[in-house]
Order: sequence, then C-alpha cells, then structure tokens
Amino acid sequence: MEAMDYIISKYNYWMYIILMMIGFYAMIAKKNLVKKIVGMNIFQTAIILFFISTASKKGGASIPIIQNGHGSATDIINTAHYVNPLPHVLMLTAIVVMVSTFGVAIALLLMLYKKYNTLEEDEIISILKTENGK
Amino acid sequence: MTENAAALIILVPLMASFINLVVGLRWKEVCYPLTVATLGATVLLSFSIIQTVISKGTITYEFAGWAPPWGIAYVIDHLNAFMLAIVSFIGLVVSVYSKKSIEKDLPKKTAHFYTLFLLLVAGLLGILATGDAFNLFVFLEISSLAGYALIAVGDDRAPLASFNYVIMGTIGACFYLLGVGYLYIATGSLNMADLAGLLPNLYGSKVVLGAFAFMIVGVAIKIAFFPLHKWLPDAYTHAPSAVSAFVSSTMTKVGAYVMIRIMFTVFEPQFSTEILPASAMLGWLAVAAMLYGCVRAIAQTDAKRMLSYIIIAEVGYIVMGVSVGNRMGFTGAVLHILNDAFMMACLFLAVGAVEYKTGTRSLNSFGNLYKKMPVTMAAITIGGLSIVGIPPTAGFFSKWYLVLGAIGAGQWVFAAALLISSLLTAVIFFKILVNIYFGPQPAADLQGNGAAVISEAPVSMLFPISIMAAGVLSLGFLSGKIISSVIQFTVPGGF
Amino acid sequence: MHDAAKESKMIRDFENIIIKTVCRAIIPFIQLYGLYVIAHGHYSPGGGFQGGCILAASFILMVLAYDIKEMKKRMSEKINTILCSTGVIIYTGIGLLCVILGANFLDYGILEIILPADAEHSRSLGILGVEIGVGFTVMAVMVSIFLNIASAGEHEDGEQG
Amino acid sequence: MIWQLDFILLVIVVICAIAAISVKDLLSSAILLGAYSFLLCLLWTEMGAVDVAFTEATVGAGISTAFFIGAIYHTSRRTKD
Amino acid sequence: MKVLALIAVLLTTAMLGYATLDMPGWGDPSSPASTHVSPVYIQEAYKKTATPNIVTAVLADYRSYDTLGETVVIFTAGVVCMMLLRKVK
Repeated sequence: MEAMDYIISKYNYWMYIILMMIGFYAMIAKKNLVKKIVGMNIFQTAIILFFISTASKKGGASIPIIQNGHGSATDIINTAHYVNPLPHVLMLTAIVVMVSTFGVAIALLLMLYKKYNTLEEDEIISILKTENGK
Repeated sequence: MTENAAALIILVPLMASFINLVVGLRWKEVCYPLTVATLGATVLLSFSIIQTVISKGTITYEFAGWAPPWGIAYVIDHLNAFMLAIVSFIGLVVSVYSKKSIEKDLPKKTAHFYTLFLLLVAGLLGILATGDAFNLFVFLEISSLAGYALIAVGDDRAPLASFNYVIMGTIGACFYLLGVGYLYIATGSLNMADLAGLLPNLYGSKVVLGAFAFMIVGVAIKIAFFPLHKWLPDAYTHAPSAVSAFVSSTMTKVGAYVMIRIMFTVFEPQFSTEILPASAMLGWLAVAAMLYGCVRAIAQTDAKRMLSYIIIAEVGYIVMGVSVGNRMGFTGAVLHILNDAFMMACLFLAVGAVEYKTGTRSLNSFGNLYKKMPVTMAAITIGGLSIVGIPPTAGFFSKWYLVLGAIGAGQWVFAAALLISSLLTAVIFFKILVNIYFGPQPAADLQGNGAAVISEAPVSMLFPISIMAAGVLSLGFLSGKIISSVIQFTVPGGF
Repeated sequence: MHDAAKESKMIRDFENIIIKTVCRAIIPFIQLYGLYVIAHGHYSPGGGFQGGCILAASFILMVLAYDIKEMKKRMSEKINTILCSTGVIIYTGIGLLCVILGANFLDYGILEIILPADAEHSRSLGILGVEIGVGFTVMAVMVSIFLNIASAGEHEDGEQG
Repeated sequence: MIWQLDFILLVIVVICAIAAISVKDLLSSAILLGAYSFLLCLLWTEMGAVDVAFTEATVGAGISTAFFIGAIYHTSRRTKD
Repeated sequence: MKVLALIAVLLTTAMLGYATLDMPGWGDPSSPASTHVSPVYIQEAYKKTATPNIVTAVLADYRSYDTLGETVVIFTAGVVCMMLLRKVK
C-alpha cells in the first residue's frame, strides 16, 4: 500500500516518462519522416509537462498572477498561495524553441519531398543507392 | 564600453544579422562587407575580453541588473575568453573566405546566408559566455537551427543529412534540457555558480545522477561522440564548403567546452571520477572513437568525408584528455581544442578551394595538383602534418600533453590508442601527400575534357587559407606561451 | 450529370461567400484581440508571443478564406521581412538604450531618466516595449513560415493554401 | 485540483500520443497531434500554468497544426507506418 | 532497427525511472524547486516591476535575456524557412 501511495504521489512524472518514450520511439524507429516530426513534438511537449509538474504546489496554490494587485503593493505575499512561476517562464521559451524546430523540420521535409517525391526514409535511401550505383 | 564588452560580443553579431536581412532585400552586395566588418569587431571585442580577464580576473555581467541566482549572468573566465577568441577569429576568417564559394553555390540567397551565419556565430558565442544553464540551451538552439539550415543548402544529399541532424540534434538538446530540469528539481536553481555551491550536498541523490547522465549524453550527441556520431559525416560532407569549415572547426569544440563546464564547473571533478565512474567510461569510449574515426577515415575517397571521420577521432582525443583527470591531460585537451579548430578550418578551407576549382571532392582528383594550386596544397600539407602530430606544427604539442596526461593517470591503453590513431592518420595523410606531389594527374584533366584549366583559387580564398596554415605553424611555436598565460588558469581546482 | 456538377459548383461558391463574409467580419476582432493580449499581458495571461501568434492566425485565416494574393495586398513580403527584423531590433534597441543610459543591458529601471515614471513603472513600461517587439517578430515570422510552407515557396502563383 | 480529472486527462493524452504516431493517415496524425496539444493545454491550465497553456493553445493546437496541414497538402497523405 | 530503437527506449526509460525515484512528490510545496529561487520572484516581482502577472515580470524583466534569445530563435526559424523554401525568380 505504501508503494502504491509512493507511485500515486508521482503519477505525473510516470506519465511524462511514458509520453517522452512514445515520442522518442517514434523519432528513432519510424520510417516516415512526418512521423518522426510528430514524435519530436511529443518528445518536447513531454519535457514541458515535466517542467510544469515541478512548478505545481498542492494546497490551494493559485495561478501566478497577484490578485487584487492594484494598490496592495506593500502587503507581504505568501509564497504558498501562488504556484512557482519560474518553470512557466522557462517553458514559454521552450515552446517557442519547439515551434521553431518544428518549422525548420517541416521546411526540410518539403525540400526532401520535392527532391525524392517520397517521405519514407527507406525509399529515399534506396533511391540514393541506385543513384550511387550508376 | 569595456565593462559592456561581455554583452556586446553577442549583441553585435545579433544586431548585424537583423540589419543584414533588411539590407539584403535591396542591396545584396552590402551583406558580405557588413558581415566581415561585424565579425572583425567581434574579434576585437574578444581580444579586449581576453585582456581584461588576464589582467583583472573573471568578468561577471548581470543582465537586467538582477543578481545571478535570480537574473541571468555572463561569467567569463580564462576558458570562456579563450574559446570566445577562437570562435570569433575562425568566424572572421571563414566569412572572408565565403565570398566566392557562396556566390557560386547560393547566388540568390546571399543575404539569408550571411544572416544565418551571423546568427550561428552569435549562438556559439552565447553558449560560451553564459553562466546560466537554461540560457545555454536557448543559445544552443539558435546555433543549431542556423546550423541545420546552413548545412541543408549544400549539395544534393544535404537535405537528408540535415534532416537526420535535426532529429539527432533535437534529441541531444532535449536531453540537455531534461538534465537542466532534473538539476532544477533537485536544487531549485539554474545558475551554474549557484548550482556548483548547492550540488555537493546532493551527490548521493539519484536525481542529480540522472541529471549528469542526461546532460552528458545530450552534449555527446551534439559533439558526435563515438556511439552517437552517425549524423556527423553526412552533415559535414554535404554542407557548403565555407559552412563545413566553420561548423567542423567550432561546433564540436563548443560542445566539448560545454562538456568541460558540466563536468568541472557545475559538478566537482570528484563527482565524475569517484561517485560516478563516468570519466572512465568516457575515456574508454574516447579510445573507441579515436580508433573508429581513423579506421573509417582510411577507407574514404571523398576528402570532406575523410576529414569528417577524423573529426570524430579528434573529439575522442579531447574527451580522453578531459577524462584522465589530471593537469597534463586537461591542458592537452584545451590546447587540442584550439589546435584542432585551426587544423580543421585550414584543411576544410583548402579542400573547399580545391572543390571550387575542380568541381570534385574526390581524393583522386588531388593527383599532382601542387603544380597548379601550390598555396592550397601547402596548406593541406601543413594541416595534415599537424593532424598527424609532426613536431613543429601545433598538433604535436597538444598530443604530447595528452600522452603525458594519459601516462600520468596510469592509463597506458589510452596513450597507446592515441599513438595508434596518430599512425593511422599518418597513413592517410602520407598517401594523400604522395598523391599531391608525385601522383598521376586525374584522367579527366589529361583527356582535356576537364573543362577549364585548373589554377590557383582566388585571393579571397587563398588569404584565409594561408592565415590558417600560418596559424597552425605559429600556434606550435606559441603553445608554451599560450599555456602559461591562459590555459594553466583554466585547469579546475583539485588537479 | 451536368446539372449535378453545376449545382455542386453553385453550392461551393455559395459556401465560399459565407466563409469570406464571416472571415471579413471576424478578422478585425481577432486582430483586436491579439493586440489586447499583447497589451494586457501585465495583468492577465498573455504577452507578446501569444498575441503575435493570434495576429498571425488572423492573417493565416485570411489566406485560407481568400488566397495568398489577397493577403499580400495587406502585408507584402517585403514588409513582412522588415517586420521580422523590426521586432528583434526593438527588443535589442530597448536593451541597448539602457546600456547607453549607463545601466546593464535590458535594465529597464534606468529608463526612469527619460520616462515620466518612477523606476517600478518604467520597468513595467520596458516590459510592454519588449512585448511589442516580440509580438511584431512572432507575427511576421509565423505568417512568413506559413506562406512558405503552404505554397512551397511559390507565393506569386497565388495558390490557395 | 481534482486528481481524478487530472488522471483521466493524462490517460487520454497518452492515448492521443500513441494514436498520433501509429495511425496510417498523416492528416489524422496531424489532427490527433492538435488534440494532444489541446488536452495538454487543459492539463496545464488545471495545474495553474495559465501562460504556458495559452501559448500551447495558440502554438501547439493552432499554428503548428496549420503548418502541418500546409505541409501535408503539398506532400503525400498516406504512409506505411 | 526497430529492436535497437526499443533497446534505446527501454534503457532511457530505466534511467528516467531510476532518477524519478528520488524526486520530491508531485506538488510538494517544500521541494527545493519551490523554496530556493522562486519565492523571491513571487514576493518581489510586483513591488519591483509593477506587473501583477509574475510570469510576465520574470519573462520580460528578470530573465529578459532568455526572452531575447527566444525571439532570436523565432527569427532564425523565419530566416531558415525563407532561405530553404522561397523560390527566387
């Protein structure tokens, strides 16, 4: 029962591991280039899920926006009332990086399709082999 | 001005790249002089930084005026300053070189090319200067994205090589980010100096162990360390010659720098030697990398591919020097970063000039070329001798320190592997040199259908090549001075 | 057979008109919302990046409902490229302004010298300034990436994405 | 926060991820990826990360799906795995 | 290939799971992540920057240099797509 509690207390982390491995597997094992990019996306979002999980606080912590902020600047703010803002900041940056990588990967994909007229890695490799054979 | 030099060295190339894109809409011919001028300014800034560091010690620059654990700080010590100078200098030389080859390869996209080139340099400089683990990731991505695109505009195979590089590079960067996340969850900090203070109490923790493992694996993918090297030969072979010269000589070295930072600044040296046997593992993998790289290089007929495999071996040398964990080995590794950057830039630039003139990279086309391209061939000779490690050239000195380091640590196998791989490179380069000076002329040329008469490359290419060749020679003579004035201060405490 | 084809074309045209009219009506509101998200990032979730994406989404909607030519009348490729740079130049420019005034890079507190506000509020204004810069770049870049991907680099053909 | 709701969302997220990489039709894969992003965005809102959720909603579920469909429009839709 | 990929995935999973064992429980308010650096942001961000949204304050002021990097990443991606895909007549 204790082990069960232990596992449940971290279920978010176990889930991110599962997601990350789904993405990782797609990135290295799938032959289709689009599937690789889908895997890349899942892989990166899993890391973002991990970071956001580190930020959360149990016990009624609210979103990191100071409530009734206008005028109460001198009040002491209880840290336990707000979730940790730093991982959110980092992950905003990471999402941007993610979408940039995604755009670059898609651009390369279109270049490859124009050149080989297929998106399967093994077909591209066999085309390259026949080119070499000539 | 001088106190802001640490920030300006990144901001000058960044600003120039933004302006470059706009200017390139109208006046494409302005981009090249703008890039060269910017990188010239960067080199001057890097020299002023290195001077400040030598005279006054570590520079700390706090962005946005917030003290380090809360804000982002640049911390520049001897190692950073040294690497900044290397990267910006090679950036300048390669940008001078790139004019003709880019006009030939990418006539319509020069503005975009120089924008991305400046972004690549700025990204690498940002990685080197930063003292914040997450900021490093951001700049790593800037340089990687620019690098993917610059590699993709090479020859026919380049897009596929670049796509594989995107996949591998993303895995590497994400592993690094995950490592940073683990460190964050264990300590609550992102600043490297702060982490170094907090971590020693947590060395037993499994989270910290995982963080170390993931960061090192992530960086190992980025530097193409032995079992994870698959992307490198393709990517560097098919890139445009100017790009492969810059990328090969700086990107893997910057990755090696990040590895050194993680192992010796963020973590204490004892962590990787005693608590986790990472050093020993890295050392044995480095041995495998040296032998594998050289053996594969022998079989290649494509000059750039052969050099790419040699890079894998050179990365092995650097990691081996880092992993033996003593003063000599570390000095050798840092010196080898410098020498290897110069050697690789010299050889790739020279091969690029040959490709520019003859249109092929095949090693057979080098036959008897010294009559037609004497300066380029002299550069290849010097670079090759330096890679083999023949005394007056730079490569000898770093290998000497590496061997001493390996022997000092009692690792005879490492020293033997280094010597064997040097012998293998000697086989490769003597074959090439014999071909250059005494070999038969390539058949196409004899039959007269080799289109144009092959002559020496244009001055804008020759000048950088000869600078690099002279650099390789003079670094050999200056190595004692470089060690006494810079490198000896980079050695981490406890060695 | 012929009639059926004609009828389906008529339905398509009719649907097209509905889509175009609805888009014409809602695009200004989407853009207004994007600007609101950028400007109100201090008090609610949002900021330059999200607002820029929403602005870009309005242009993407325009491409989808009309075609690329129609969108290019509003924002030509040249202006788009200039906007890409303008955003980052605004950002670094604000940072360098702080350096010129004698503080570290991006230390907005020093802007109180030239702004009619105290240090805290000049920090707030500095944040607004950089968010606007981020918004510009994100909008321009997202639109440009979408155009290049959706038309595979051939904008001039006016191909419908 | 209600952990049951959280858990159900996470399970659906994992199902969406597996479906996105195993479905044979790339357009479905793109849409499933959008759904995956949107569910994650719900999850993050629930954890209190409103800014990140907003960004993910505009980027992951919006812009990148548009990129994806734009790319698939120009390439093939079917795949072998 | 598939077998190799599975082995790599399983190894990584093992490493990830091993590292997770020592992590503080999910949502623990006394974990180092919530107690070392971030309390200062929560307490001071509003006073020092007059911005109630702490995430915006940290994003664009305390860690504004990261955000500059982020914007440059986006800019880079835009230039990359222009260079790789745009056809110039």
